[in-house]
Amino acid sequence: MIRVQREDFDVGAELDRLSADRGSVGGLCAFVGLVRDMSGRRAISAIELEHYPSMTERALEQIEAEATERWPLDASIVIHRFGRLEPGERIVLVGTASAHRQAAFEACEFIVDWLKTKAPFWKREHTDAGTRWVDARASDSAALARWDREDAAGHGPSVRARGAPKKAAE
Amino acid sequence: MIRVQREDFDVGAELDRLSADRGSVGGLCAFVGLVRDMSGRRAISAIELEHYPSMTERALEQIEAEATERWPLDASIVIHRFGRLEPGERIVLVGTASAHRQAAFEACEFIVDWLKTKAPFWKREHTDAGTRWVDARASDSAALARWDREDAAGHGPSVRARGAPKKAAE
Amino acid sequence: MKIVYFAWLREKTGVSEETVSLPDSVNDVRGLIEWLGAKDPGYADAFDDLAVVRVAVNQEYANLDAQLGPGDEVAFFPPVTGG
Amino acid sequence: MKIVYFAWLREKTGVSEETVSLPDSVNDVRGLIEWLGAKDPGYADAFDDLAVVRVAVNQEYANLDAQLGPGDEVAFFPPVTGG
Repeated sequence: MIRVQREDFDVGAELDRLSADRGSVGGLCAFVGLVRDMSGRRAISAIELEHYPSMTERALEQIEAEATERWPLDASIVIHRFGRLEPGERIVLVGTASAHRQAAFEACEFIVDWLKTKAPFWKREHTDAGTRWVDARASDSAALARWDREDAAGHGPSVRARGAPKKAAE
Repeated sequence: MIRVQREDFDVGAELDRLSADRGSVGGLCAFVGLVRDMSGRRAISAIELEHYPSMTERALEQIEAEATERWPLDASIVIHRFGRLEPGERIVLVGTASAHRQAAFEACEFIVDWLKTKAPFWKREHTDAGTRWVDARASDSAALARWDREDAAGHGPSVRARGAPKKAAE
Repeated sequence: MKIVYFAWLREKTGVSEETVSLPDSVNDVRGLIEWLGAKDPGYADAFDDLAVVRVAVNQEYANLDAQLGPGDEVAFFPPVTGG
Repeated sequence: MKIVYFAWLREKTGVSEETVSLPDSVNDVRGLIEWLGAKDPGYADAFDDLAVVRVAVNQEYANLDAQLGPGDEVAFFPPVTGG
């Protein structure tokens, strides 16, 4: 499930829905992104999130489908807000449900890394020094690159893409 | 914060508390463990979780302190239930709050891996074939071993312990 | 063809959305950028450093060599900063 | 000394908690296990495979060589399965 909306969301209710009537779910992983109150040494009064509506939903659906293909997920949710948000407000929720906790963790982090580098949203910060568009961070691209598939080498997609030891738990 | 209790907990409210009045928090990661409805091909009617009260709280406090030392966390919460639980019920919540999403993810997964292999809880499953103590899984010990420190080799504790590429995001 | 601009590309061009008829000589993204830059200094400024410009054609990421046709929607925007 | 047992170790010994006075010859966990096993077949059965027995002394994980004194609390339990 994906949603792109101005309104806030209820994290507890959204996570409950992921496992409701799905008795095979053993673990949920969730990430909630929040507006921070500082940008360097400047206090942030608000941010504005602009997006590209006709591309956003399509892009989020693609990434959710890719996560579902790569990990054994029972359910997932991605909610991303746009518009004006103040410090402490929720920006994004990613939730994943699986029989296996490591699949839930990996898929959740994969979706978040992907959102940070591919989802067509742009943040503008308002501080007492004026407004500025937030620059993309090279570290976000590096984080996404961790997930590059190594199918050509015959490795499984999930644990190996992470570089974790082969003995790691499911 | 740690809590060991019979009662259920409110995931949304607990996560809200992690970021309340902490404007530096940019991301929360949470894991919720649930009772599954099947054990192999047997339907589970309930589980019972026994624990060692005087050791449990001390052990959870130690692991939370270790996570806080290894990752830049603003706050964390570990809630573990005991007693009789039915399929779909929540067993455990681990939540971590940080300025940096990767710290939140890693610390959360570290605590969960640790809980699975070190926290003194024991599960007994009730199915129509009777009751049995759940066996520990070797994969859980392997998952915890991923986090072994490599201080002696001069590597930083977090990203390298994971085996992730050195360029990975903070 | 429809063109949309976001974030500081929208501000530099002064346009959020426009419909243009391409000359026959323009048939890929690179050609479109050159043609737009020649029209107006605001566009030339927006496209000054292509390392920080991302392109989508029909809502999918595309590169400078992507072929364009009259019914396409082309989007120009900076590297994304959501999440 | 106080000894506590959990999960199937509690069921096999039939005891959840007991207070014992150790003979002088018993001064570590290994010695305690041998002494308990000699007392009763239920204990011998519980300690039959030490690979699946975990030990804590004063609420901290310990190994078979851990030294014991009269005021200690020793816990025996299987590998944990919480979380």
